[in-house]
Amino acid sequence: MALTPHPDLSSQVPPRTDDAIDDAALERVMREVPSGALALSLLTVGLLLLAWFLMYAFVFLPRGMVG
Amino acid sequence: MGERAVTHARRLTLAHLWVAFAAFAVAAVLGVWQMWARSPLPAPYLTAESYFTSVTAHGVSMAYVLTTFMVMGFGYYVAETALGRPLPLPRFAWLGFWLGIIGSAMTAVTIFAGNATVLFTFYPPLTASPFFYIGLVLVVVGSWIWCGLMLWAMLDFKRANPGVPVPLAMFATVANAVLWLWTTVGVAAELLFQIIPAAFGWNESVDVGLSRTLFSWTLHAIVYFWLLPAYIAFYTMAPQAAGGRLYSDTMGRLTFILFLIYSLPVGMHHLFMDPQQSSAFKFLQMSFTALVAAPTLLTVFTISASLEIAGRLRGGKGYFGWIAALPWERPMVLATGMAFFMLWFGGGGGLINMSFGMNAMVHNTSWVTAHFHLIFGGTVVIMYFAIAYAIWPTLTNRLPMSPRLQRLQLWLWFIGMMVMTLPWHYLGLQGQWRRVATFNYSDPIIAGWGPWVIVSLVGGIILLASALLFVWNLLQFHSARAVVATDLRPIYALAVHPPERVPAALNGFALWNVLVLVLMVAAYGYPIAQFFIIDAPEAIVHRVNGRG
Amino acid sequence: MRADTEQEILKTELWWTALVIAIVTAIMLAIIYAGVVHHINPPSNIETIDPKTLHLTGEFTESNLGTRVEAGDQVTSRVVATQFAFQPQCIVVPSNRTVTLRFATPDVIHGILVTGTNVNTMIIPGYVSQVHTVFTKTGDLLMPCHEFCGLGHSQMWATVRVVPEDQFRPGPDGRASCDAR
Amino acid sequence: MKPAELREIDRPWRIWASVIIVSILAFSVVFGFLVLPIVQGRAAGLDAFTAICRAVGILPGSPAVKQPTSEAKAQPTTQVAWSTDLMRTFGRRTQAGAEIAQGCVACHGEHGIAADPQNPNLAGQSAAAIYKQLHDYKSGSRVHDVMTGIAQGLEDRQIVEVATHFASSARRDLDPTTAEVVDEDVIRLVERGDPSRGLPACNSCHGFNAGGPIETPTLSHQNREYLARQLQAFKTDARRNDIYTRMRSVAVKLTDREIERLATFYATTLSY
Repeated sequence: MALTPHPDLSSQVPPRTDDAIDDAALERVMREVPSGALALSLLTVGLLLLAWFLMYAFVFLPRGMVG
Repeated sequence: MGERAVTHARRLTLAHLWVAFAAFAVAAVLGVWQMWARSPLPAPYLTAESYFTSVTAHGVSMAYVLTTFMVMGFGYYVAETALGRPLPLPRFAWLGFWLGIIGSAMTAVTIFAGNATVLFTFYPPLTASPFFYIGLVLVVVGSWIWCGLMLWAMLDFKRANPGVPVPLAMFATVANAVLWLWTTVGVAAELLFQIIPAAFGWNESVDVGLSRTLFSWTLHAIVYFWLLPAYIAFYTMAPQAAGGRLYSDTMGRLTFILFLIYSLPVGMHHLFMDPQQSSAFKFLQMSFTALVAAPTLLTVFTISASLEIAGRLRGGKGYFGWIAALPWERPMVLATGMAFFMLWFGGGGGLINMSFGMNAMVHNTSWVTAHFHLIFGGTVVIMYFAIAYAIWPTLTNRLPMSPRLQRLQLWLWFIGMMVMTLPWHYLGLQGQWRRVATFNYSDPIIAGWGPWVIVSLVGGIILLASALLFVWNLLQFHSARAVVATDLRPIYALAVHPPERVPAALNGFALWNVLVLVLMVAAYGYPIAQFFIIDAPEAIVHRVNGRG
Repeated sequence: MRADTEQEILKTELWWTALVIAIVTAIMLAIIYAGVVHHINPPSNIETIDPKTLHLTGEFTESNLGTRVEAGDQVTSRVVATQFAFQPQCIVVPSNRTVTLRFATPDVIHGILVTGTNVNTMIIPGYVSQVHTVFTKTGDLLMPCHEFCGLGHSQMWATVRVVPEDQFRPGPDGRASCDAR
Repeated sequence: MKPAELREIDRPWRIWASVIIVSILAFSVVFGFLVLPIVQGRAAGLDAFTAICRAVGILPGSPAVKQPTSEAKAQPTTQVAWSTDLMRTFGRRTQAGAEIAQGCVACHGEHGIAADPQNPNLAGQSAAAIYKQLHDYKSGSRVHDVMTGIAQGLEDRQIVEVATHFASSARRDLDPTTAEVVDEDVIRLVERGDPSRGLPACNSCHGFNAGGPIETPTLSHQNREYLARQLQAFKTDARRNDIYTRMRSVAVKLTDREIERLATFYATTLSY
């Protein structure tokens, strides 16, 4: 069936060749992966832990003992 | 793939998902009105009864109808597309669907007749009309049929393909089915042995400590039942949508196994502030709760790495350059990014909730409401949207002309959720409590909360706009011009190293069921048995469906 | 494709897992620290009491409610949470002194928090809920019912009046009430 | 792959998974069941055994603090306690109930509808509410020149029977000319309460779908004068047989004008 492609349409349904990954390219990027993911995860999880400890030390403990 | 008609499983999926999203749209309207009622602005139709009727309907629609039908519908889709085989026993699937419909309708009628103002988490010794609970039981029974069909489909595949790993999407779906079977035991026992007999008037009293403990069994794991479709999308759909590969198939399997194990023996963290459970068992379950963070943190890394592959393939450089290179214009990628962003806040709040004595700081405050709206309403539901956008073309063989409105809808949802829940976190820390129809804004402390409540109401209005736009977007698929089915790309991601063989432990659930049993006996054995040992006093039933 | 990197990937994942475990452990240690050093536990008190006869016998009859200084200078406040009010609706307690709050209900599930503090407990029919705490800030604190208890839940709250220790003057029977001040 | 090979690659998974899970369980038990209670108990002056028993819930109290003692003395405001047996006995209308009700005709009317508006209508009233009040007259928790004597002549079983009898009688018809008078302020109080005064909606206990206290009476179709007088009695502490001041705490916040309007509302409005 005829289709008038919208410029944005490729984002929805890319032709199958577009995203086909050739092994050489994959092997090339796999030399760097996952340095970026590690950096991102460390940063976010580190901030998470920091936020937890800030709440613990500056909100929770000052509100006093219960038990 | 070739030209293909809409198969049986796809009709099933469409039916389930439309029910899910219809309930969602209704609940979104009610949610906004509830926030209006709680704000200093005068809201129409507000009475004590109308408010709690609305809260009950909102909770039931969002937490039981939207989720159960979404999980079931998506499960049927995965069973067919990931296994590449027709769904076995589709008649039983339709039976489950109609049971769910009848149950939902029965529940809805009792709620809107004003006979079920007990919210979706029940609160015995308050009891609603028995048909409220029976309706919910029917929904659960329908979902049990789904669980059976998912297990059946997987075993069928294994028999036909000995030694071949079950595809990750299906493995995860079955993990959810197994999880759900375990999960529903607690609430089923509470409803069948305690609440429904009381609602019918066969019992005049109820052991509240026991019923709360049984409900806690269900109360946390059910959240993971709702959550897993989002994680299935993270692992099996987002890397493909971004144009990359899944970093590790093994970690995907492990993640879903960890969810199965650690979402069950942890429910008592909802009872931290309850007198009827001891601090030692609360500590025990807290330790397991802390470990529920593990599969999420593993996912954060594995999915980041998978997206990094895509970003680098598209020319991204450096530690963070790959992020900018990702195809953010694709709804699945955009939703995944937003989902993780909301997960950071929601998960951070969750880490505080589960921290034993620290729970006292926030228990039953708006903080908790904010936490689960961010995780469920944010992370999970935005992935439900993305899943719908990803599979609707294959369900209808049609495409809308532009995904622009889809992106707008996702952005509205994300912004609305942040605007709504960040003030709730703050207000919760100030002590704003939950499940309240109206606040006393003449109290100077509470008056200071007013502006923040109005800000969150604005967030709610944005969310409603997004919810309606979502339904509009889905309708667009049905009226759009048809496209050739061969243009539809496969939606499931390949792993960098697709598994050729996996140990039985990563290809089935026998071992993990044994371990879950061990943990459940350790975590819930004595805490349930104690009610029979100490002969706990019961409370007289208070019926909300007419005095009698 | 390279054949040997599946192992590499799993090794990286294993390192990340170790880090995750370390993070979880750090949080657990902080919680254990709060328990060992500050004696912070969730309020757990498996002390049963029959909600059906709560008002007839024992310490939660109407005339016994409120704050009282008992043996060993122990300050104890007894409050009943009922549909849809606390009895009494105001309790007075001294600051910087260990206070024991005891709650019970004759009807349905309730709960309380005291704003700005860690005082928080559910009130479950069948059990005495108990919170030991030390209030450090003086003034009137809001103590709402924070658990859905029926249609009147929204209008159910009480006040905790924290007074400096030298202004805390119980009567000859050891009782102290908000009205007396 | 052969089954033997499969078992071989599966074995380490089984072993390690079990080891890890059992270790976590052991860690939790050691800290939650032993270390925390013993250390906390020592600081509170509790021996290790007591502290552990408290931590696992065999003994009441926190492992971190001494349990307070009670010097309380009981002074109940009512002798009525709801039990499952009592709740089951309501609802079975008996001939005996009808016979006892004959003694009520003079003040409460032949069918439980009082001719004198100072007296309450009993027809259609909740059985639990009638039972509670009769029992309170009998025990002296509520005092009335006539009712105290009558109630003292009734056995507990008879009180149940007469309460059930009136509960199943048809309610008073309303005067259709007054039924449509709308009083917005009162409807607000009835349906929403007043947050600024901590007043719950009347409906949250007295509404049809309320789920409030068991002994809550139905107010609609009641006599105006009787309602107003009782609200005043609660307000001024003249009547105090409500359990835990449930009604006194509300009435004390109402103005005299509101009491009058509420009484009129319930006496004249349909469907509440």
